[in-house]
Amino acid sequence: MRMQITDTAIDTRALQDQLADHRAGALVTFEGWIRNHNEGRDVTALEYEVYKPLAISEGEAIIQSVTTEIDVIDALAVHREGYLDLGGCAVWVGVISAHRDEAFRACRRIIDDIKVRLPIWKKEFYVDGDSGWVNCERCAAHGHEHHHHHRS
Amino acid sequence: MRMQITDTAIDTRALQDQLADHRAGALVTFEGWIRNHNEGRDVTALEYEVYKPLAISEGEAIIQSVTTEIDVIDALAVHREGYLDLGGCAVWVGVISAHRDEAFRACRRIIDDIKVRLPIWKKEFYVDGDSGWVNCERCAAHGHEHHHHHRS
Amino acid sequence: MKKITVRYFALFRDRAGCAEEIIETQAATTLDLFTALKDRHGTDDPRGHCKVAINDVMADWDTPISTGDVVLLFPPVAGG
Amino acid sequence: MKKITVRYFALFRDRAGCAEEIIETQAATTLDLFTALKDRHGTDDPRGHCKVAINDVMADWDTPISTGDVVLLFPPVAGG
Repeated sequence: MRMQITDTAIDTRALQDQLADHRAGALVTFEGWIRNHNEGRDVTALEYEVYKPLAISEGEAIIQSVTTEIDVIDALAVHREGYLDLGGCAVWVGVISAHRDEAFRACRRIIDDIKVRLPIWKKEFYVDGDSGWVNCERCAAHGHEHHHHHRS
Repeated sequence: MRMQITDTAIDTRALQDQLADHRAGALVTFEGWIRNHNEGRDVTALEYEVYKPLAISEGEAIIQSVTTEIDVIDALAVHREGYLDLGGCAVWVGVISAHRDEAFRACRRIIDDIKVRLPIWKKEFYVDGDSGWVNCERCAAHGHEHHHHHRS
Repeated sequence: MKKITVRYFALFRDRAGCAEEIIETQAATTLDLFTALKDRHGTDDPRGHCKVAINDVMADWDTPISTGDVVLLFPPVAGG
Repeated sequence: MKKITVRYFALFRDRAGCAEEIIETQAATTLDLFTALKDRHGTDDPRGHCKVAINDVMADWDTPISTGDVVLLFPPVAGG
């Protein structure tokens, strides 16, 4: 399985070891980290909700599609679910190829697609005690919001 | 120092730890690995010769220039010298930024510039016992070659 | 009337106050169903930012629904 | 005559059979020097693929050289 969802810390070293291949001349990795601010608010922590069956199948489809289209050797991706502190690794993508251009392009494509296609939601917790689902401001059509929502 | 030259194995974990920063949302890394073929020849090992004073100053200048031009938080690069076996890591570049686009672009620029600007040479060792300096075919102007040279 | 299992995620679950419910509906498509449930999930028009799946397969907003389907309503995703 | 220390790297060192030598030359620029030494490093024209440095600072092929300079002759680089 090239797309994984985990509720424990992502072990990037173990993932890189899985990608070791003597045909590969390039490894490009992306890590998404929990940063201390988003859209002007101070963030203290984050919780990811993941619908695993479809997150995995969509992720596999993305990796299959990108690695078919771009000449790479292999690719892996892992996304966290659950609660993460500041600095925590939320997502990791690694791609190996013979030459670096393909690994850079494929890694970028995979993380871009993961962010828009996988059924994953994040709730941010703020310094002021408030919290909110990211990206949900467009859903506030009825004005009966109980949560803070904002663009991210 | 953000550009380092080392004659021992590159410790990518320690490098990533150096880059930890709560303002960062993205880490992009590039690793160059010794692969088992180059231009149709079977490679068994590789030796890097590095002129350290200028490799370091050129690398620092590259990182300074790229991190000034592109809005990233920090960047580090390490290049090996000496003998490497197949699968070994020859070069590592890591860039952190608030958002992923900048980290991808800066990482790509840094490795591209490292490859063309740093005074580093590599000698490949082949399965058939031959060896050759990579990229030196253009220097064979006098026909008094003792080594095998080829395009890479 | 069709008997449909609806599952709400993230913000939609918070608003609906439940993760799953079984409803009877005359809705022909996923969009009809979404609109019929707007007092539950609180959103007028899902097109362009919300997603829907039927029986664990991604669907479109004009996909027909049938009795027995499990319809998953996804607010805007935010992975990564 | 200028007294110049020339350092050869990688392929150039292999060809010259030494890493460094002190020479006396009337060469005005790095290119003149390179050309005067072509039986040592084995290359006619360095422009476009070889590099040169003077006293640990990168130089161009039209940079003047002076007595006491340490001139570094770099064959095509291949890092990464």
